[in-house]
Amino acid sequence: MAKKTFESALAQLEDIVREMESGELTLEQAVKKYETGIAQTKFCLDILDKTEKKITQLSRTSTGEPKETLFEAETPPE
Amino acid sequence: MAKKTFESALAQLEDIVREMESGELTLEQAVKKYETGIAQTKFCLDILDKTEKKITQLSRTSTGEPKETLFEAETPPE
Amino acid sequence: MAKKTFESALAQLEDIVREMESGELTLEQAVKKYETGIAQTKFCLDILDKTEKKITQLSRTSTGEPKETLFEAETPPE
Amino acid sequence: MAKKTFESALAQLEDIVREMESGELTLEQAVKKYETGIAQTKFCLDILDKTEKKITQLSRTSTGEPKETLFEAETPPE
Amino acid sequence: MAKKTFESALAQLEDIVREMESGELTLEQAVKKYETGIAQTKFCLDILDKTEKKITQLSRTSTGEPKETLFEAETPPE
Amino acid sequence: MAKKTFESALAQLEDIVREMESGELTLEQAVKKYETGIAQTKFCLDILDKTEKKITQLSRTSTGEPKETLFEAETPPE
Amino acid sequence: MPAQNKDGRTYTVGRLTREIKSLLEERYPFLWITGEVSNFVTPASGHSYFSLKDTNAVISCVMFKNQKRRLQFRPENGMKITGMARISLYEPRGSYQLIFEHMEPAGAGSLQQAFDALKKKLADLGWFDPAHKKTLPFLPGKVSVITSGTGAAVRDIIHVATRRFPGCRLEIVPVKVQGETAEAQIEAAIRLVNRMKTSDVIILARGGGSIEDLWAFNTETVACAIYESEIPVITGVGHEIDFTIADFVADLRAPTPSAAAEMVLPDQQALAQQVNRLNLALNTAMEKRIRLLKDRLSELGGRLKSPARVVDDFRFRIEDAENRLHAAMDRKVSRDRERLFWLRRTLENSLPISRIREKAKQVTDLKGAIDMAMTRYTDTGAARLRELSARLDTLNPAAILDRGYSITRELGNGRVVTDADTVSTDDRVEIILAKGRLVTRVESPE
Repeated sequence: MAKKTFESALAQLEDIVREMESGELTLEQAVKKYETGIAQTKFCLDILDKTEKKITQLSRTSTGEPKETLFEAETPPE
Repeated sequence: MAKKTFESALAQLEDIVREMESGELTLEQAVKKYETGIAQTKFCLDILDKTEKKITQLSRTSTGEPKETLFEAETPPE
Repeated sequence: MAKKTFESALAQLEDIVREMESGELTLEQAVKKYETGIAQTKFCLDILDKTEKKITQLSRTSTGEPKETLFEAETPPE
Repeated sequence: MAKKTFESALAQLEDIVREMESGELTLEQAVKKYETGIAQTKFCLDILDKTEKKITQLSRTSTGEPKETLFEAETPPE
Repeated sequence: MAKKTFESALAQLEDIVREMESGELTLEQAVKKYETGIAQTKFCLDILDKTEKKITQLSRTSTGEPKETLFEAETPPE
Repeated sequence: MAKKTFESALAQLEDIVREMESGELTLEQAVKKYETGIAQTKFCLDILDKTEKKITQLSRTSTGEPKETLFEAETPPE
Repeated sequence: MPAQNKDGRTYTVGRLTREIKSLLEERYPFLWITGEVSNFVTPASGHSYFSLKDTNAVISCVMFKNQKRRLQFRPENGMKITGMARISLYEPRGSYQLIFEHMEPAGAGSLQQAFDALKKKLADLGWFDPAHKKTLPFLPGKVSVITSGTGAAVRDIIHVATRRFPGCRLEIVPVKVQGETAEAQIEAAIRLVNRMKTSDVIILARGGGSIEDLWAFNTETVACAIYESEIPVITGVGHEIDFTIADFVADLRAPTPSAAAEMVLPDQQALAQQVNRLNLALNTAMEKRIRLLKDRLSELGGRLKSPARVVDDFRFRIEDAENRLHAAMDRKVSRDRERLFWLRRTLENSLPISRIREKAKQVTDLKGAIDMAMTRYTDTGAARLRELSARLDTLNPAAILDRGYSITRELGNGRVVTDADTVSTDDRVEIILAKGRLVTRVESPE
């Protein structure tokens, strides 16, 4: 996996849960899987817990350089 | 046996219990078996204890806060 | 007999007792048998003593604390 | 007789007693027989005494402590 | 007569008595017979004495201690 | 007569008495006969005395000591 | 014969007309139709009435003012149009007509034609193939929204996005969405976002509008930019029924901008719940596993009985054997001793001193017998001697002396002197008297 994504982590977590519920793992394997599962959980929750709401605006300067500014909705609709 | 695992120890313990229950062992054998059985029990218990500790620790880190009630879910924390 | 085991000694002892109880031995034979029987008794009791010690020790180490009541399970410790 | 045993001595004694009770011996024969009989008696008694001592000694060593009551098991020590 | 035994002496003595009581002997013959008879008597009594002593001694040694009551077993020693 | 015995002396004495009682003897003859008779009488008396002495002596030696009570065994010694 | 239908009823005009109306209207609720416009009139009401014809037939049509507002062209007589209409029967006149909801010019040179042509071209190029469609990330780290910086679309997207995923990272790339520069701006925006490479997904959005308003989204330039975008693009252009070329090329088409935001961003709460649920399941499975193993281990531990009981059993067995051994030995010795004592007693009784004493008595009895016999011999001898001696005494020749006779004997040889001649003077003789004797010397023989 080139890059660990939330999705792959979730899928792996799901696989792990399935495997662990199947009861066909040795304790050692189960512990390893559990460890991995916990890591995936942490990974996922970390992503989800990021509550910082950030909306930026990407535009170009007059010279054509990309410019990132904070986006401000002109008039909130209220 | 390349490596002694929890499962192999448990299986050996089961064999020992069965053999001892069959009552067909000599005294010497019975004592040896008992010795081995005790060792396997201890081995398994150690592994379980360590596993439990590890799990407690892991499940703590996964949520970022202590989760003491992981294995005592029945006891309400008051 | 390649090795004298507890069981073989016990069996010999019991054979001797049976022979002596049959009353068909001469005094000399009886004395010899008696002598052998006493030796077997001693041999067996020694083994049993050692065995008992070992068992006590084993069940002590298995729990990590003395377990004096192992052989007097009937006596409640008050 | 290669070796004089308790039993052979006892058997001889019995023969002597039978002969003497038959009343067919001359006085000299009777005295001789009597003498022999007494000798056999003494021989047998010696053996029995030694045997008893040996037994007492043996039963002492087998338990590691004196077992005075071996032949007076019925008499309580007090 | 190869050897003079108690029995032969007793028999001779009895013959002498018979002869002497027949009254057919001369005084001289009678005296001679008497002399012989007395000798036989002495011989017999000597043997009996010795025998008695021997028996007493034998029955004493057979038990290792004097056994005066051997023949008066009915009389309690008070 | 080769040897003069008690019996022959006594028989001679009888002959003498019978001859003298026949009265056919001269005084001298009678005196001679009488003298012979007296001699025979003495001879016989001597023999009897000696015999008696011998008997006493014999019955004494037969027991080794005076055994006056030999024939009065029923009489206790007190 | 009366003109009646089968139930015997005769239609009234109104009834028949009503039945025909409902038949028609039910059969053709909506239909697409193409034809040539003629007799186009728009009275003061603002509604337009016209006929649609082809070489074979002609049909009356109407388009109400409201629908007309959205038309992007002005229908004229002789113009070929395609439109969507429903059929309606006007009872007072007994005539049916088509009521147009929408229409657009048909035929070469029109926008629709251009659209169709481009669509066909791109389809032939395979740009619409599902094979080219990229999968949208499940949870994009950053979402670039290419749309007008003002207007409902961006507001809706921001609103939906922050509702669904409060932590989402939104990047607005404002562009003109209509007008002459729209096409270039949209393309530039797509390419810019691709160059920045910081976004995981692009939302290309615009509110609804006429086909002319949406023109930029139907251009090949935009389509190409979308096609070449390495970042997945989701379109949310116009309203639900509006399809643009961009929609076809995009990796995913949402009917509206809000929908696009919704499709791009998962529900954060639901996701958190899912993760927590999985985490719980994971923990439960692990705990269950451990509990199970513990139970099994404690069950086995309980069954692993210490051999102490076995040792005790053996001890009892040995003690029993030992006791029996001692007992057997004791029994043996005491039996032998008894037997020996019995034999000794029997032996001693077999030669009792009484027997010796009996023998002694026998011997002494015999001695008594010989003593008696001996005594008898001596007594008998003595008695006879006494008798003979007595008889001899009476015959003693000396007896005549008592009467005074005496006997003279030569002293020395004892010869009785019966003849005086036999003696000489001075011979010594003895004279035996009745009592005593005299020794004398012969004086003289006479």
